[in-house]
Amino acid sequence: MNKTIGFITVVLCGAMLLLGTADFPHWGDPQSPASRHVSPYYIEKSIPETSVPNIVTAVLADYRGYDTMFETTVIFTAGIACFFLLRIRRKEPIIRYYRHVPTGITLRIEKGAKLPEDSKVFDRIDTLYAPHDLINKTTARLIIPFILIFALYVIAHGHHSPGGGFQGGVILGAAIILFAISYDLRSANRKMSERAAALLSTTGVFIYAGTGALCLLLASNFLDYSALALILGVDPVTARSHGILIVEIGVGLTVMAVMVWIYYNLSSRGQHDEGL
Amino acid sequence: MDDILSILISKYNYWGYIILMMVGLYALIIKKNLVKKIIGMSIMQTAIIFFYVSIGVKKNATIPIITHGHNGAADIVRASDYINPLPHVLMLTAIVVAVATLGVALALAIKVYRHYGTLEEDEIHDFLKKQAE
Amino acid sequence: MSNHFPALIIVVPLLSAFLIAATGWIRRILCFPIAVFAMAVSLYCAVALLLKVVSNGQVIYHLGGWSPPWGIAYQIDYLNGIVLVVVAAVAFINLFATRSSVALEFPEKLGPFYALYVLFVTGLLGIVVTGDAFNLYVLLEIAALTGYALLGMGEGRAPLASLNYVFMGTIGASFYLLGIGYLYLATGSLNMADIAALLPEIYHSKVVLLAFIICMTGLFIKMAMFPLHLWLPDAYAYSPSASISLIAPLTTKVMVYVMIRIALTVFTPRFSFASLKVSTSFVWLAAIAIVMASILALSQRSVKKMLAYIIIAEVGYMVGGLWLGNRNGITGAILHIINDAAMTLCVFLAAGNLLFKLKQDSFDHLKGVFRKMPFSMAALVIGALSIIGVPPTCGFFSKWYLILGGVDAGQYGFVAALIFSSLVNVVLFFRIFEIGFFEPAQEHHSSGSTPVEEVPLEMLVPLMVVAALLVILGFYTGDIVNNLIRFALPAGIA
Amino acid sequence: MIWQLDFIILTLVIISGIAAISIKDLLGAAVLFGAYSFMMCLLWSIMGAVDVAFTEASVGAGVSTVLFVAAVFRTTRRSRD
Repeated sequence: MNKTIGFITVVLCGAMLLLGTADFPHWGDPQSPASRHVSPYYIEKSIPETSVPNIVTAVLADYRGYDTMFETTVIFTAGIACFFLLRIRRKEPIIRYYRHVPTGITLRIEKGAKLPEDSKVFDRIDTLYAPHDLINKTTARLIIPFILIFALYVIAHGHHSPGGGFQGGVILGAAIILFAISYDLRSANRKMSERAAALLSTTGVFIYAGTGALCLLLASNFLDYSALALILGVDPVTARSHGILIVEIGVGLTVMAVMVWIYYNLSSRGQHDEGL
Repeated sequence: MDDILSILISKYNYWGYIILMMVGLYALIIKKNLVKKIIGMSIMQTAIIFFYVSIGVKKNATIPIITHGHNGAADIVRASDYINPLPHVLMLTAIVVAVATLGVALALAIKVYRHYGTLEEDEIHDFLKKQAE
Repeated sequence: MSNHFPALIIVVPLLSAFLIAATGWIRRILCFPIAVFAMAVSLYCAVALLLKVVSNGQVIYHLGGWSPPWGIAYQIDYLNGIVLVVVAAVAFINLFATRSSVALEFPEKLGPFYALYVLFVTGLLGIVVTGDAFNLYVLLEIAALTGYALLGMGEGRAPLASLNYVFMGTIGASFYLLGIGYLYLATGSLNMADIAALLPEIYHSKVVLLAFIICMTGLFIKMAMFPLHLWLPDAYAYSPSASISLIAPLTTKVMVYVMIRIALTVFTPRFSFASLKVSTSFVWLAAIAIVMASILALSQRSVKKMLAYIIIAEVGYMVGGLWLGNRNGITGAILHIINDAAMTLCVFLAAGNLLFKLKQDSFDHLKGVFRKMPFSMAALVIGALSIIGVPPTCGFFSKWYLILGGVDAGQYGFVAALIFSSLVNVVLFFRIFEIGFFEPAQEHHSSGSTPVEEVPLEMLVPLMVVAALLVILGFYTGDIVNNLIRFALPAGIA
Repeated sequence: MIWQLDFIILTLVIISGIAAISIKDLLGAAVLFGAYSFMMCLLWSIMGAVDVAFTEASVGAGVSTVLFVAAVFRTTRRSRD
């Protein structure tokens, strides 16, 4: 019954939308209003006004930079929200597994028992432990540096090629997530702790909004990067280009940290004990 | 025959977005499984992104990156040579919003599972009914 | 610096939110003072902006120094000036009122809570202040995401209710985004004023009609208009009381503001009221919403859930008021945004105080509560009188304007629905008062006198302030209407 | 831009979208959603939206899928519809 009503709603909705397409301009028509009114300005002016060849980056971080600041804030909000919703601090874990490395014997330690030191001899393992992950680990270790370099390239080269802070940040985050998957969550946590992720994400958005506020202090409008020319010692157009780079770095930091943070919380149900 | 084909070519992308959006909406309204609903939500959001990207397309134009950009005023940039960049910018933002919503929704789903031990809406309602009695 | 108020009103809370999130990891005790600072600055900026609008007319601010339609611009006129003050004031007062319950409910997560709180307010302020249709969507999502997190933190059924809110909220926001996409397709612009200037040439196009329908559907979902309200009662009833007294007064009201903005500024009154023949059906829909929500409220057995249904009825008031399409109706709708925010804050704070002491808010637990918590209940009485619409509380005046508008437009069904809902509200609240006043508390059968166990003073004082505000707003209604709302109405309304 | 290619990939997108919501196994649904995102990314890069396609490739096909898998792993794979 419910299903029928839902289905009818969906079909009606679709039919209504289909009827509307009759008045759409043809797909790919260069004379459609969308391509005629606002966007030609960006295409023609982005080089003279911001000195950034990738128009999307120029519009994203400068003409509509305010949107992008909130886009970064949305990501930051998601990170905080996941933490706020999921994170639980367990004083004592219920069951833990340790492996005696020389002999390969697995110890199951229940609540209250004494835990061995996390040493070379005893290796803490997840409840769902797969011992033969040598290939995964080695491959991950080999490719992660290249992923990181590629991510940095994407952030830095966003002015000239597709990419930018957001994409680069996601790739950086993905590299750390890959590490967390191929090793385990605790190793990843040692490399990048939750606290570091939280503070880094804050730093990233702070760089963005702070750059905007700096322009405000330099007696320009909020996010008007041309005001940075005074500090950077370049002409206003180049200052815009540099401003975009600074902002992109902020975006990259936030996105990386938040992606890792969300992954930590989701994959361990907020306990940060065992990952995937 | 040619007429039909030209209408098809000029509109099929918009029809495609409607189909995808309805697939997402269908999953959101009708499916009982929470993760399925979340997938439906993501599909609906991508469908709208697809619609925006379709708006931006321009025939006989290239991607919105100006080649040899720094040669100065020697090259005149003509708007008709480049695809409309504005929808792309808007949709970058929308993708970010979509992944943020996805993260929060999954966190809530895990919280629901922690409490009820199931992801099926009707099973949760049965459980609540039993609890009330 | 005063030129930059439109930016500061957003930027200061935004930066403070980041600071709070960071200090949450370093020194938790600093979170609250920073939040107070942020809210105080935005309240100050909001008031200053409203005064500036009164003295100089519309304020326009170009973000990034780019002029619209290429860049994003803020446009502040009387309408959003008023709503800005309402949002900032509610957030500021509520911050103090909920301090104790926040410390009780989230002792370890103060940092994230206050960061989300301030971000939520930033999102709403941004929605109100912006003049760019797409920017509004992004801010809508910030307000929504923080709202999901704040509501989902409750115990028991809260996560499920909040997840349903995520689904409905995302459908609403996606529809809004799609509507903006249609407008962009038709006009090629995203700036509201620019779209309004370009639209008249293409009013006949199906794309514009669809854009209107889709936007309105999305906003109706977001504001919990009656047939699309299903997410609201559960999400509000099971939420932690620390967050609900922020979210309940603001979310629906700001969405109503967005509807007014879209209907009157983007689509001009000529399109919304004259060339589209939908206003009558929207008013009827609102009347049905009011009646149905009132009836549903009658069947509830707990305070918060009952209040949630009252909110849905109030949304019906404002939607109906707008679509009456005449001067009195729209005045009533805008006035009701102010009054309803204050009323809802008052009753939800009172309900929060009850929960703080009683731990339960079902009607059975309210026995003898008047003796136990006289001040909180007194505030609840004032809030209730205002919701019912008894003069001199402010609720009476907005209802009066709405009824006048209904009579002017000849929409007697809407007038009847308003009166019916007032009567139902009388029944609803007097049922609570009867239980609270006449039925003795269970555990004190023999002694007969219950000791006064009021909530801490820092929770009580803000509540008293809000209750007093309800009466003060009532006394100053004439000034508000004549000096502010009269200028918020667009030209071309009868 | 070749519209025939675009059309074929659009069909694939719709098929994988429908498959993602109708498969009974949630892990399968997550993986199919990844495939859907990847096809979508191809579609957008054909349409010239390289930045959007890049983002979708890293977010939709990459991180979203990982988040889905993590969530499914931490809850259950079972689905009744």
